Amino acid sequence: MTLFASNPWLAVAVPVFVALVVAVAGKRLVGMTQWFAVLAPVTAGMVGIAGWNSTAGPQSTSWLSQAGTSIETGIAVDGLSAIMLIVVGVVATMVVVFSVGYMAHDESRARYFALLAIFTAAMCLLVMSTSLVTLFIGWELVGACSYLLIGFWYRKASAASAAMKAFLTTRVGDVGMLLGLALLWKATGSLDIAVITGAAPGLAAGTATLAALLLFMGAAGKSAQFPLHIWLPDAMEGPTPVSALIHAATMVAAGVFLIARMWPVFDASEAARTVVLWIGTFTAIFAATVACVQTDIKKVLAYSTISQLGFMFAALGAGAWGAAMFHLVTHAAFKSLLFLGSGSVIHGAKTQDIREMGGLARFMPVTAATWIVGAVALAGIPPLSGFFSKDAVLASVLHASPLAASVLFAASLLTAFYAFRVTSLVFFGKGRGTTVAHESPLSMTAPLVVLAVLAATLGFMGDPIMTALGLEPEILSFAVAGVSVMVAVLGLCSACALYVNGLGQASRLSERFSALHRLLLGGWGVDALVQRVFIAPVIRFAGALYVWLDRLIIDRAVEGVGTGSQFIGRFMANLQSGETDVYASLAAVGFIVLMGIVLWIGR
Amino acid sequence: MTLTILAFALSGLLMAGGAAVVALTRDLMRMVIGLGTFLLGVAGMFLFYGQAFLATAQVFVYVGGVLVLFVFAVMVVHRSSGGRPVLESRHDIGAAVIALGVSGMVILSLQDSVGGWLPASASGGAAIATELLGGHLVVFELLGALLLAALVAVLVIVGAGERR
Amino acid sequence: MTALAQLLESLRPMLSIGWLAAALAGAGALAGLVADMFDSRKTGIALVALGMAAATVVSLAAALLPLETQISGISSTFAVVLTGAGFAGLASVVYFTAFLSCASGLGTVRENIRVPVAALIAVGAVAGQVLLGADDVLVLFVALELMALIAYALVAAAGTNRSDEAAIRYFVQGSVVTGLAVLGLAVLIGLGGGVSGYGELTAAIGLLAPGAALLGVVLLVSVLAFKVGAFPFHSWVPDAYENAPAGAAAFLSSGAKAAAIGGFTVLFARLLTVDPFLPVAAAVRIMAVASILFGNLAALRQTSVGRMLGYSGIAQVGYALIGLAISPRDTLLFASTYAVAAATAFVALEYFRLAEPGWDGSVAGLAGYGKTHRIAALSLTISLLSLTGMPLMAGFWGKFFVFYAAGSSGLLWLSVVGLIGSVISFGYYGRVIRSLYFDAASAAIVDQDEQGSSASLPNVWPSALGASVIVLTGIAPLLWGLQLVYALFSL
Amino acid sequence: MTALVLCSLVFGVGLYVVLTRREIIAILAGVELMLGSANILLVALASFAGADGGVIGSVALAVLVVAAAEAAVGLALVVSLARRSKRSRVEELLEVKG
Amino acid sequence: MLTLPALILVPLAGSLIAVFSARRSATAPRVVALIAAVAEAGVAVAALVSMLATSGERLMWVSGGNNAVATSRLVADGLSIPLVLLTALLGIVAVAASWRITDRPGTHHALLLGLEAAVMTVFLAGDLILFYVAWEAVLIPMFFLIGGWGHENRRHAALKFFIYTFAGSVLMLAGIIAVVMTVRSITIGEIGNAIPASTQMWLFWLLAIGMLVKIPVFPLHTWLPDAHVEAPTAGSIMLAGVLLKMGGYGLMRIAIPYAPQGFQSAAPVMAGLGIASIVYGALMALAQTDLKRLVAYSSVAHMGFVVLAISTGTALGYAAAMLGMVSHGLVAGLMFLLVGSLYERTHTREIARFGGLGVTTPRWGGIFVFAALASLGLPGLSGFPGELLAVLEGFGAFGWWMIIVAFGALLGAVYNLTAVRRVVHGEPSTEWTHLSDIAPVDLAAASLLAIGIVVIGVTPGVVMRLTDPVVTVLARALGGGS
Repeated sequence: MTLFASNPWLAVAVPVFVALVVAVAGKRLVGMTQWFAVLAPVTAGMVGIAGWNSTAGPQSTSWLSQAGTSIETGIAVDGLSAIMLIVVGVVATMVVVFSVGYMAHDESRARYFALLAIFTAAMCLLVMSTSLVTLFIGWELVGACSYLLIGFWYRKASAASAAMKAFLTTRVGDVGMLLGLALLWKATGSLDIAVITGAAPGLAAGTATLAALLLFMGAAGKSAQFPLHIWLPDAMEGPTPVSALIHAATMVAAGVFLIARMWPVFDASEAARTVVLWIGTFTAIFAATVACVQTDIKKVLAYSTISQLGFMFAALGAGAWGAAMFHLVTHAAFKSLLFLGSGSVIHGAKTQDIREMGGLARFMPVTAATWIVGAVALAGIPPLSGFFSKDAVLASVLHASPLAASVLFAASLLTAFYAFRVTSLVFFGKGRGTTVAHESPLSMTAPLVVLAVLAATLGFMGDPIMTALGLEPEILSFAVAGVSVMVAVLGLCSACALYVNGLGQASRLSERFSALHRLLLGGWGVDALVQRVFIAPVIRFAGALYVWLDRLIIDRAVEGVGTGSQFIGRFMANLQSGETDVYASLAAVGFIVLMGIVLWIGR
Repeated sequence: MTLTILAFALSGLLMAGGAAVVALTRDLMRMVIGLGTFLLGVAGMFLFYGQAFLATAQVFVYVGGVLVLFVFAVMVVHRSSGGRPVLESRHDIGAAVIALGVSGMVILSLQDSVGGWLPASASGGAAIATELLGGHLVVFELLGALLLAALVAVLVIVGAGERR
Repeated sequence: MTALAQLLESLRPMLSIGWLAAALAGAGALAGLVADMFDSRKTGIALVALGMAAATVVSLAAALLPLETQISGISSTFAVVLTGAGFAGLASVVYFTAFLSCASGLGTVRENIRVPVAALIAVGAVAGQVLLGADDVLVLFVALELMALIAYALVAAAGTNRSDEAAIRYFVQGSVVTGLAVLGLAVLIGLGGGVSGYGELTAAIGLLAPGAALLGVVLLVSVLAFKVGAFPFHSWVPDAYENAPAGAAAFLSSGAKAAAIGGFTVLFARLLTVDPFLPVAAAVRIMAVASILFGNLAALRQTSVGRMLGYSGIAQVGYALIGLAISPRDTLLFASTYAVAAATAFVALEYFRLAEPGWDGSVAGLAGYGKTHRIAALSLTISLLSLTGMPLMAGFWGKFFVFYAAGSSGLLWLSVVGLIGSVISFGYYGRVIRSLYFDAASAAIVDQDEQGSSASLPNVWPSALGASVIVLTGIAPLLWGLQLVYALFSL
Repeated sequence: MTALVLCSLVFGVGLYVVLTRREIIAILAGVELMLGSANILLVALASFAGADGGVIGSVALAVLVVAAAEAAVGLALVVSLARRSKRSRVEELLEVKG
Repeated sequence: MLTLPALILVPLAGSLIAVFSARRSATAPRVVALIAAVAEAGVAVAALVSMLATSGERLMWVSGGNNAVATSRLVADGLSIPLVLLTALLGIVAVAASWRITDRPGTHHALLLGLEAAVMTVFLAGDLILFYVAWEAVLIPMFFLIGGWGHENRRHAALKFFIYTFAGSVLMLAGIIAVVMTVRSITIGEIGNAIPASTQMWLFWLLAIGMLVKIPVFPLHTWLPDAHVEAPTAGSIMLAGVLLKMGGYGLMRIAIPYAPQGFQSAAPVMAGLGIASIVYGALMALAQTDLKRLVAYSSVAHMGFVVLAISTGTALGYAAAMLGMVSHGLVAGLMFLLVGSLYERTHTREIARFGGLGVTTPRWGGIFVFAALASLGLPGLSGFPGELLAVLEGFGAFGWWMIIVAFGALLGAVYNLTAVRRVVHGEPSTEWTHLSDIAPVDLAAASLLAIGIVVIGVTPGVVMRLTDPVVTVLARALGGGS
């Protein structure tokens, strides 16, 4: 343990090493190396556990320096990063183990496991860094791993496009983050997080707000907040364990982590927090509505993740970053559980469309049991973990803005509704699918069980987490809890009532409100709007610019100089007419002109 | 005095008249005769300015040499055409302007530098020889080379022109 | 190195006689003519070339071992021709170009007049040595006329309808200019009181009415401008270069022109130093700009290589005119680098003419020669790059020093014009290189090459020699500093 | 003054002949006019300036010789042209241009 | 310090031997060239080592000893050594990329090595004359490489390349003349008489214009796509990898030190050009249907960052420019290597005709993805540190204009990933089902570059330690501490 406590860099180095070994070993040794790959997240988790109460100072080194100005890189483990490390370590371990079964038949397993290991390394770098530069490096690297993993089955055009969309959308946020870095660099002369947070209270109000908003832009991109959420549903093209790890538990939560990490900057700006609160709140309700009508099991989970992240941002906006982190942790547990569960379902049922499933509980008892644990936790029903963390979030938001809180209650209702809509459709009722499903192997079910236990119990970890973060423990607010439970149960019951007997009632409903249904199904048209307003015009603009400006004006001008001088040259050469008298007169004329010039100059 | 003026006038007349014939006649042989007249006028002018040696040389070299060359050339060139060839000119304003321009520029530039009549200073062949073999020996040598080169040049020109 | 230096030191007294080079050249020419009488034409040309080679070496030695730091006359009694170090340097270049020209074998000239043509070139080189150092108006005039007569004959030596035509037109234009020259002599020597040396003339024309003095000077400037082929006295240049036999054009375009530039330079350095003549310098600058623009632009669309080189020669003269009134040394240096490059280019063309009888003289016709005639093509390429003024070639130094001199005199804009001209010039030089190397040869040429490979090929080494001189003198200053350049052309 | 005007004008006439005559031999005659008149101008100007006759004489002689040699070469060119291609007029010389 | 002349002489000697070895056998030149290139890299490393040994300031070599009046001198300091190493590395890669050339291999490799020697001379030149000579000398072999071994439209492209860049550099020569005649010394950095501020205003642009053409910035860039597309692979690698760097190097070495005040007033314009290049290059790359042309335009965008970094005039800005140049050398070299290797096997560069190459040629596809990620400035790879510093410093100097830059960086991701999606991803096109994967030689060369990309990306400090002393001096001369 002391090894990990005093050498936190192992959390980065070991996964990189693992990745190299797996990559080099390639196809030949996949059987062995895929178990070896577990080493990567385990190390990360160990470092997190070791660093929980560690007093070891940051380890930093100059990344680059010039003429006395230096940009430092460094890593350190404190409470916040320890929590993140443990989350990453545990979920990643489960995912790797799950993947051994899930990816058993894929040819490119080596690439898959290597990328998972690199992702682990990058994520550890992100959460441990003491410098915004290191953080940004990790930030981008996880994005790149996400890109490569979403596009893992790149033969599918949809996967390739989704990967690109994910990367580019988060990059839009990164534009803001990069500018935020630049602004902080200009304002504080450093990119060291400790320095910046130390200087944050002294920043000019405008600077603080701008910096906070720019950082939030980055966070919103990574954490799929409206309107930068559009990539996350598409990201489900990747292998399901990847969705569980990256697009539910860790990477997408990095935005929350970033704001928590840079809290003093946000603390310095009321305006920025308000923006965060409302963006989060809106995202929560918006995504929840969309999740209610999706038919792809993973899409439901994706919108659910967006919605839950909205909860966290709302908490951040309300000033309760501890609550946000708490919800992050519990969400990581139950959402990765749900994703892995869906993976197991997909593995067993060979389809992702919930309309084609049904009654799977009979064939897949373990999966079904664990899934229900996860769904209950998601719905926020006590005593499972989701209840406690959501309660903390709601309480804090209520404190900051009752209006936002009431929206969040509505979102809670929808959460419970869609969670059990899926549960009912998939596991209960009559089977609608053509194939006979089967339970998954042990390597897949074991992680489900572990995560289910965590999802059930993590709610009681609220106090230790708060302590580790250096915050006051939350006190359960009974009023809020009561309402929240009522809402959750309402959602649960209505979903069961509506869907337990199949889709019949629901489809009648959706036909009746078909316009609304289509709108929701299309995610309120945000995706199409972005496509039409931003992407297509840029590409058309680029094409037009190339044809009109680059080829027709600039290059034509360049070539025109050439042809123009040739034309003049032709004209001049034509003066050479071949007439003897003209030639002779040129000599005399030359003399006269020369004399004229001389006399004119010498006036 | 009047005699000198007369000599000057006569020479000048010969020059001007010869030049006019060269410029205006439509007959090739008459043009050659006009040229001869002009050259004689030049020789007269040399005499007038006291360069007797040059006058002699002018008569020998030009009237005796170059003029004969001209006649030969006319005969060779127009051997086939038979009869007296007709000369044509393309008289135009442009050429006249250019020619007048040059003359005018010379006259205008030099009008301040000359004036009145001149003290004629005679100089014979000896003075020229002294100068050419003295300070301007290089010129003399170059003139020798020039004549040789002219000879070779004519050889080359004519040799190149021979039909193969 | 020291042994060589000692040898040269012991030769000093002989080198001190500026005649030696001219005498050797003249002797070679005469010996060649004598040999020609006995119908041994190869020997004749070899003798002439030998004379040129000897003259080159002697002049070079005289340049590297300047007897006096000051301008030295041809002898103590007749101070009418300058043979000081810089002039000896340029003279050696003139002889060298004449040597290259003769050494090319003059295979495009009809056999019966081959030796006379070579002899004419030799005499032209001698005239060039006198011309480039002429310190006397009369000497300048006679040397110019000698050069002119030779030039007419060289153009006509090709013996084609086109060459006759070019020669006649050249002759008529030249005759008008000779008229102007005589007028100039009349004004300067006549009104100047019968003195012809620049030194005395400077004093004498100071006393003249300004109009008269300017008239005389401008007449002389016009004459020299015609000889060097500057705009607007340029009309003869493309015709002559295109239609003269390439081997003869090699001298015509290089040595003859460099000598005229030298004479022009001396005129400016020695005669036009007084204040009233500043407008003349300005006028020459205008002429320089006009030449650069006209020459470069008109060359762009030429299809014949020779004609293109003719127009480019007009532009090159423009560069020389930039330096003319500013820095004699740099102008002489430029003239030398230009001369070597031009001679090399034409000698290479002479080679192509002989090696590829089917070549029509066009740029496009050169296609593929880069593969079939590697050495000549490479030499031509190097000479064209040098003419462009690319570094690593001698031409760069020539242009650089001229432009630097212009810049130092506050005439940076003039340098910029020259530099832009250089850029345009690659538009046509580059086209030739492109043809040589990048264009596929037509099938007919390839066939010819296979057939003709056994036949005796013409001399390729003169062009290779010229190219190596270009490259060596282009690189040497980088390795051993620029003193070498200064040493050769210090005045 | 008279000499100046006379010589200049004759020079101009020579130039005019060169520029307007179509027959090449006539053009050569025009050249002779120019050279001769310029030579006289030289002598005339020299005597105005009181120059040494020897120098002027040698200059004039040089001009004379040059002019003669030039005439010879010019006539040779004309003859050669006529013999080869039966051309003797400038408008027949329009092949080389551009 | 004979390492410096050796840096120039080794490739020159190799070049001569390569020409003559072609008579022996067709494969001899490439072996000679490879040996020479590797030896050159060895000498470059030796120079690096001896420079570090001499406390990292600079190495100098003067021809003809120190007593000569006018000599050429070679100087290697922190600004040149990284580029020298880059050149040596890309020299090896270029030889590898032209490994299978059958058309006049002797001449080709000789030109390649000659080019390397000329570029080395540019980076090592200690006096203005030598600098200019080498600067122009680079054009000659490049002209022949493009014209002699290029693709369909090479004849036009070669001339255009030559004349365009020549036009820029002659103006630079005019500037150099103006400098020398004022400061009365040709030794770079030796400023005897200060140049008057009013002169500096135009002098800076005169000096800079040639370099800006070389870099190239919008709107002086149109020679680049043509030259790149038509050049043979080795030519493209050297062109993008090394030749463009001469521009940035020249700005830092010549234009700015000689005309600091002129630079200060010109900096906003230059930054504007840089920013415009970033966005414009990216947009143009996005619009391309030809893979090589896409990479060519991406060079415009990348070099835009370098111009932006330089125009901040700060130490970190200079460092960013150096990092950017080294990185772009590696990345563009890799990109062109890959595109060339692909073209060699498919004889097309049409993006639309590819697709799914990740399936048919997995190694090639993997490296291409890697190169694309490096090109879009992914942290951990070499492009990132330079771009980050450029934005950081640019924000300090030019404020919110960096929004455009940041979006330019985003566009960089767009075109790179679009290329990946259309070329590597997707269902394999039936046309290329039997396509062989990347050749071992190319793979080795690519790995070399990839290692460099990762090393620079992870520890950019190694480059900056080299540049530190000289950049400190240069930045102080501009009055900027950081």
